Amino acid sequence: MMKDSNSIIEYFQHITDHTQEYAQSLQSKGHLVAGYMCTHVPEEILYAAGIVPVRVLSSHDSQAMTRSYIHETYCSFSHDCAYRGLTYYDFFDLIVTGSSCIHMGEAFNTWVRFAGFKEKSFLISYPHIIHTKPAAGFIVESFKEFKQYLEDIVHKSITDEDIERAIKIYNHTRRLLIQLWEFLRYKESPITGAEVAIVTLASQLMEKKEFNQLLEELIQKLQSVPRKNLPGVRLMVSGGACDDLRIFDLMEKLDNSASLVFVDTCTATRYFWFEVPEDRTDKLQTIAEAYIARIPCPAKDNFPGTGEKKRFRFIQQFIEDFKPDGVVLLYQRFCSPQPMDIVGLKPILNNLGIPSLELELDTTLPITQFQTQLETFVNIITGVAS
Amino acid sequence: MNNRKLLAGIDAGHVNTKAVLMREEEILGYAVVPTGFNPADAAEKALNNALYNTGLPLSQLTGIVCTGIFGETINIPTLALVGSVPEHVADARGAFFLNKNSRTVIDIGGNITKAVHYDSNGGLLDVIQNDKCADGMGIFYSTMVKAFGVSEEELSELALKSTKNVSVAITCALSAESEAIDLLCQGVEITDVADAILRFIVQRVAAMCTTITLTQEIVVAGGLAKSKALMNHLPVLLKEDVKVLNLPEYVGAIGAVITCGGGKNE
Amino acid sequence: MSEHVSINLSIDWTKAKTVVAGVDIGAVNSKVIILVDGQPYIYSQVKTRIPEESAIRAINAALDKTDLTLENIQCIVGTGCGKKQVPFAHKTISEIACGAAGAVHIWGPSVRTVLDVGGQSCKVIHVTEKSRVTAFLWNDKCAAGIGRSIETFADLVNKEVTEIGNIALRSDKSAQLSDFCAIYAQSEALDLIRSKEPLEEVIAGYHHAMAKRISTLADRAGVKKDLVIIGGLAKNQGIINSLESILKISRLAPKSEWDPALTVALGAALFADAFLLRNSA
Amino acid sequence: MAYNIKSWGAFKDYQSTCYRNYVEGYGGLRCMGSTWSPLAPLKGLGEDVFVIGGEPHAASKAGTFPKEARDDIIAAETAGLGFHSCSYLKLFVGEVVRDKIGITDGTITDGYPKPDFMWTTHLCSQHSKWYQEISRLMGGIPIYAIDMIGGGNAEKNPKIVNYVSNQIEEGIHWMQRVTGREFSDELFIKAVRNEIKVLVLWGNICALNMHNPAPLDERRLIALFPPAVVDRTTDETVRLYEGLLKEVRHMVETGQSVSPDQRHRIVYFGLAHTYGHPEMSRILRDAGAEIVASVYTFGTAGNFKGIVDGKWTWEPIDPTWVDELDLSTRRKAITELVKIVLGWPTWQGVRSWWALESMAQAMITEYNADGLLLAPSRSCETDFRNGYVGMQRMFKSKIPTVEYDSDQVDVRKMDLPGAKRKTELFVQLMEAHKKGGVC
Repeated sequence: MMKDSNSIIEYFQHITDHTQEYAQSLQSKGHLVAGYMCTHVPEEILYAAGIVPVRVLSSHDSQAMTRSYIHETYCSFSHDCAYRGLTYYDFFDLIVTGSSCIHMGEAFNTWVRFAGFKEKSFLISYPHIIHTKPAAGFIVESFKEFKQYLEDIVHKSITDEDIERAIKIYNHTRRLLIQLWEFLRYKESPITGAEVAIVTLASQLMEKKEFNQLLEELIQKLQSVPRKNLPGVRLMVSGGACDDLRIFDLMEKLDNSASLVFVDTCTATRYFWFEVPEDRTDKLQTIAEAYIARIPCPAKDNFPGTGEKKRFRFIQQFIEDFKPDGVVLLYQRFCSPQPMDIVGLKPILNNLGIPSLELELDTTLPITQFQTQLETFVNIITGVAS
Repeated sequence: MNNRKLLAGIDAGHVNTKAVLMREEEILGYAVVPTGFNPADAAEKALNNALYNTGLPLSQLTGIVCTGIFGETINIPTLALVGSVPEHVADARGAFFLNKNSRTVIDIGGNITKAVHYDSNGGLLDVIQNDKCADGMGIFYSTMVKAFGVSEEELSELALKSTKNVSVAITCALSAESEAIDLLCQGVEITDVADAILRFIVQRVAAMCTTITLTQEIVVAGGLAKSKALMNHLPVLLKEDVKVLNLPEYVGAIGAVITCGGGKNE
Repeated sequence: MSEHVSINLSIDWTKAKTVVAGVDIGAVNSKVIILVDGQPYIYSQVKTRIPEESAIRAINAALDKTDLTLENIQCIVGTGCGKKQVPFAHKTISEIACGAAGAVHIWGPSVRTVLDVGGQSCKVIHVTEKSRVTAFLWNDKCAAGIGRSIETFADLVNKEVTEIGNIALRSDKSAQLSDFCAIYAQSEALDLIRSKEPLEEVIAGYHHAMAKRISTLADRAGVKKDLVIIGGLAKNQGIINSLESILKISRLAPKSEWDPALTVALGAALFADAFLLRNSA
Repeated sequence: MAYNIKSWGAFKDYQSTCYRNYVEGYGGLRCMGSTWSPLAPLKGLGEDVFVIGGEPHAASKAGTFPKEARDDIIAAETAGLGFHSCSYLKLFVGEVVRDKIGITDGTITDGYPKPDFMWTTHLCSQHSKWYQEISRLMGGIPIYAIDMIGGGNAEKNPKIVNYVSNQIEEGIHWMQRVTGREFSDELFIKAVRNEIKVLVLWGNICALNMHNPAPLDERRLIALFPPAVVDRTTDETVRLYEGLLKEVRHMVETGQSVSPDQRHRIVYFGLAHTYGHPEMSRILRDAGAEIVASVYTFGTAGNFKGIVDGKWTWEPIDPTWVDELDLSTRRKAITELVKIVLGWPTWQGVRSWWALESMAQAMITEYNADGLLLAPSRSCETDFRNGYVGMQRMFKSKIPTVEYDSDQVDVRKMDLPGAKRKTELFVQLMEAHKKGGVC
């Protein structure tokens, strides 16, 4: 039992800073550990097989070396994830992805071709266009293949009960995380957005039972902590993978005051803001449907119809619920789907009267440049001259 | 003695023009000047400086051999053009001449970086040249030297004193510079920023080198080879030993003369 | 030209109500302006090296010309990318706000768009007549360092940076260079030398390419009249002419008494003055 | 003596006619979309469905109106489509933003004709957004995108074939709904046979380049494949390619070539930048070096035997095989069509690095290459990127291999000086290799 909420958050922070150490400690406890990329991997199936999924995220370490494995003009997130494979992460028992965007596919290929994971990798054939009827059936078949592959690895069959147990644990994580984010809906909160972002990131790196236990404890403690005003302008973030916690921290430490209230990215809400129904019989079908129904990654958001984006509906809902004063649009330099979505998203934000600011993410962050832009953005929102 | 030819090798690069004077494989003198806008003028200036440094009169010069990116544009009417050598060939021959055990030379130039692989006679086998985004590593280094208001040696010395590992953006020299300035503006020590800059350059070079056969011994050419800090990082990233050549910036010019017989009589 | 100090000797600061300073630590140059009762008294410009050291050098360069001491300056506002490194600043304000304030002060309330083209970054700022910033666009990463690139390019062809913009004007024709990235353009320009293109055409081409890069940014943000251009490149006539012809809009001419490179520093000093008056009132 | 292709004029006319049909409409249906989709289903709605495909149109626009193309790209960037996105896309969207259309017959028309619907595919993340964005810009054009998932032997994977077929079946219903037209299986099946036939014929034409001298070079290949990418479903296209196959066969029999000086035979990976940059082809031509095989021109509109016994082969498919295909029902026709489209080498290589490597290996051997030239297009994220890195490692020690950046449509991104330098170097290395190793 930890003393207070701060020390629990510090523990989560420690894990995000020392991912490798943590993942190795799981292994030394006897777990099989699988690295996975992007949010299209059905972690429940891995977990049901007794394998702990750990998300592969950026290293934030300069890595021009990856230029000889992945082309220059691929996003820094894909370079960073590839770099992990080429350097420290050779201890993973398995690496998995579900065909996501081409950039991340390259990161995965780098692990497979150049980092020695050829014999311990699995690519889940996941549709690129998810909102069609045939896609649903296709995902189920792919999940079946994946399940079969895992059964061969662990030399036992994965039963429906195993999967149901995993679904329950994962749903619990999702509910707890939503509960945590919900604190930020109100003017007063016992926790800040930057802190919630830390916890959210840790959830993608940790063994879920351990995580759930700690997060429950945290939420319990937070309920008795006096709520503080979330100061200043309310900022929402929307964009691509952003696991650089410094940027969230920066937002809350501006000279003029601002609070982070919501993060719509695949490393935050897109990761968990949904549930898999627990009572249905066909487990794989249920997981597939749930994965299709949640907030889509821009790279897969191709709703048949009139070019409408499903993700925008979620964004509008979040804006209604969390009432941000401004939206910071974050995306990886060289990312293609994300900035192209912004072209369509901006008119929607303009109609809602919500100003937005675009920031380009790279392996490293130009902190002063970002700070200047954010501070000016906040001033524009508040209408202050300086 | 007088029947041995005195040849000048001129390597006209994007940034600097280098001249060497050689007689029967003996290097008598050398000089470097900025190429500027007129490579022919620069070549003449470099040649005159080299002659002046050695005290030899122009009249003793048999002719010039040219190489480098602007090599073909050089024409000094008063002097016979003995030969024109592609820069990769010149690099290979020059590096091999300076170190007979070498088989690979990594040449970090002002605008272009290349690695050249050659056989036991200095004959060209394979070349890799930098990706477009990695253009201008040498120019970037000079720009940062100027921006910090130090000398090239001092920048290297600063980097050697670095105690903290910070990084700049790695896509290109533009982003690297932008972030180096940003780091300084955050209050990061200049020694650490200098180290980040050098690591950036070395990473770009090392990344390029992974697609070519790096056969030992590996030698380094180009003015940047004189930076101690850079030479500290390079072997670590390449996971190979590397040696700095004598007169690293003159490798091309020397190689040009060697390719044309090195001033020996036929 | 790059390091200089200028002083208005007709002003007697000892009798003044307010003595304030704006310190703008840019990526390439650091500038200081001291205002006495709102009037420009002295300004200095030095090369930026380490921001903190440059701030001290810049203020000393100014102070050395007078009997003013740091203590006599009642309020100092730091700005520019190195604003947090000005050890003697009482307050820091963003270069965007300072640029807007300085521009409206110099050119008057009709200014709607301020294009700030500096050494490292390039910004398009929309302002109201009261110099309030309503929107801004910062350069994307690939468009960083245009000012510095022109300096580097000048170096490579052995020319002075002030000279190179005028050379660009001398040519009717300009070489076609990549307007996507300053390094691509530089590589291409260097290679044109190999094909013996006339110097003027290459330099004109380089300026045109950089102007095009800036204009795409400006177009994206939208340029409303009146337009002013500030920052180091505002004095490069080659860039300015190209920009005006691409954007199909003329900037307000620079005021003879104000160096457009000092606009941001002036804005900072104006904030310092306002701050002082507000606090003493 | 260089041979002049006789059917060239007819090819050019066909392409222009297709685009003119789209511009004029002639009372038919306009469809905008990707040439990467199977096109025959459109023709089930009638032979008066006029298609404009993204990449071929953008490429031909860039070739016909270089200056306009530049303005289009900048217009798209100003509209917010990032500097890093695909040049084809920006050119295409730029035209819509500027509301004018330029086609290969040299005309530019004000007012970009709105398509009645869009029929596209998910080639890459940008490609998919591209049509969404145009749909939005034009006020909400109905759009249907097919997920051509796969790569590496996908056409032999029943699960994938079934998935794509299901989507097309759904798509047919969708098209009927949004256009209000009846779908004719008879027209559809005819179009399927034509589409497959054209793809197989083009494969046969390309495969003739295995001969020495190769009858065609990259420049000619680029000029001759547009009908197959613009609209390959018509009887006219089949006639065109049958005629061309006959002509090229005759060239081989008589030992003729469009560029007979072929001292060095090059295998090329990239998006055909030499077409837009004659200075680069000149360096090669002066050295007697010709591109005789390229995955882009071969594999974007052509089918080959592909993976046989685990190894790729560029051997052509016998055209009579197409005549014997059982296309008696809608589902059968869809399935055959899906198999052929999934079998495109370009698809296979884009989605699978091992297929790409196997393809490169086969191309180098079967076309007897002296050098491998890799020129990824800077703005294209799909362009076999997964292969360039690996291929350098695989082949550099075997045959002269050089890589540089190109961009066929957006010259601002093309590394012209570097490309020239590296092309010269490439020629030097091939010369040295011929002499037995070194120079």
